[in-house]
Amino acid sequence: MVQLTYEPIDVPQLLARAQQPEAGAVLLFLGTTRRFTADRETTALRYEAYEEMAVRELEKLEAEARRRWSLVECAIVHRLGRVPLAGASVAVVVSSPHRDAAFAAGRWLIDSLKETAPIWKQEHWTDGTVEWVHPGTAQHSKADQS
Amino acid sequence: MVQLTYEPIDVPQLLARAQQPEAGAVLLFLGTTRRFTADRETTALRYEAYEEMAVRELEKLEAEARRRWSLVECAIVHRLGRVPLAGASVAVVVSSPHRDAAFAAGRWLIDSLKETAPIWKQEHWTDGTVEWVHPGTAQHSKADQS
Amino acid sequence: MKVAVKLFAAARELAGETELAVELPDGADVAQLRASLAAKSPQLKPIADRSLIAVNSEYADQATVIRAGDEIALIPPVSGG
Amino acid sequence: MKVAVKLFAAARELAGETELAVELPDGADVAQLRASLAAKSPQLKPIADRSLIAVNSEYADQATVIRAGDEIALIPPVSGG
Repeated sequence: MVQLTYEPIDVPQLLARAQQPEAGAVLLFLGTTRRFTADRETTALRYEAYEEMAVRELEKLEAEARRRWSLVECAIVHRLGRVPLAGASVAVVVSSPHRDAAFAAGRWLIDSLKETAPIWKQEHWTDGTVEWVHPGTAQHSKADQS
Repeated sequence: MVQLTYEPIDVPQLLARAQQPEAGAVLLFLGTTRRFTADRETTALRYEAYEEMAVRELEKLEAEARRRWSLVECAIVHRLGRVPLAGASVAVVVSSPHRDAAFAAGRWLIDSLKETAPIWKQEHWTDGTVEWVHPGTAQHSKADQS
Repeated sequence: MKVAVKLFAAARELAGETELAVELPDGADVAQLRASLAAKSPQLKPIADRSLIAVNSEYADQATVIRAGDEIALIPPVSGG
Repeated sequence: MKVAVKLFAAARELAGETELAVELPDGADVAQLRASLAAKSPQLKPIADRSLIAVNSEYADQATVIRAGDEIALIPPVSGG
């Protein structure tokens, strides 16, 4: 299941989907809005997506993860619009009979999403400046990972 | 935070603890009661612990994880007594500024817990038999992992 | 043929538009689209040089041929997650 | 001295008790405790041979010396998680 949403991500519902009798391991990863990046302070993040394409890219990631690992459930949800401090911008939930697959698939999904999904983050700093994060451009040359 | 409980694990509360502004990554692992082990079918698991010692061992794991990785929150909760199909017997929740630490700490915690915590699982099979799982003994010589 | 190129994030703000119309010869490929885009909107260059092009919601390469009616987008370096 | 050894899981069920009282000489170590336990409760052997001994909630080795009042437990191979 993949979804883009402008609302807070409903994590309990995602976990309920993943906790199936065929699974023995459930892994959830949340990317959340962090206050500090180096010494700069964030008030919120704002996310924008090329929505039709992002959904297709996330669907490809789900399909590839299900091909590579034995998964019971696989869900990827990305929030768009404003995400406040400590709020979750992305949730990846996978369940599998054994934990090796859950950890490997969860890690691969979030890494791949960050590489390929056409989604962009805008930093809102406490000094009032606002900047789009485009790794590798002058627009944003700082290392960025969460 | 470490806890043993005879009630269902309160996962939303654990996630709320972990979602702090200083974190950018939250990782949750749940070990859940799986229906099938090879071709045998389970109706439920029952867990027993040497409780005082289990709490101490889990506290050592939390301390060691916090020493090895930069963690904002680290919580380990193990349920005891009967855990029905798809129910969570264990929850590990860690949060950290970046995701490498969250994945590494989460994986290390569940692997280490399974090696050292004095907690035992009893399989209740659909054929009515009941057996304690003691890996490496005649009592239970099957490979066991979740 | 005329194609509309969707813009996002910093590219959208640099151009001040959500789409840019570009005139292309029939049978043009992505490389030609990039050249036309650069000529039409030089202020996009710092981002466009680092961006990918998507055709019909798929990442395209330089040789991908563009057809009238294709949905084209400029994809700056992504930062979701 | 007399010490009580806590039993869990299959060991508890094999012994039919949650604790076994064992008589040890003063200054006995874990190796001597294991020998006394085997003599007292041979039906535990298949599990006890694969078990660890905890003294005061810490895993002990064969040379750990036992003192009167210590809390002793037989820890069969664990399977939590």
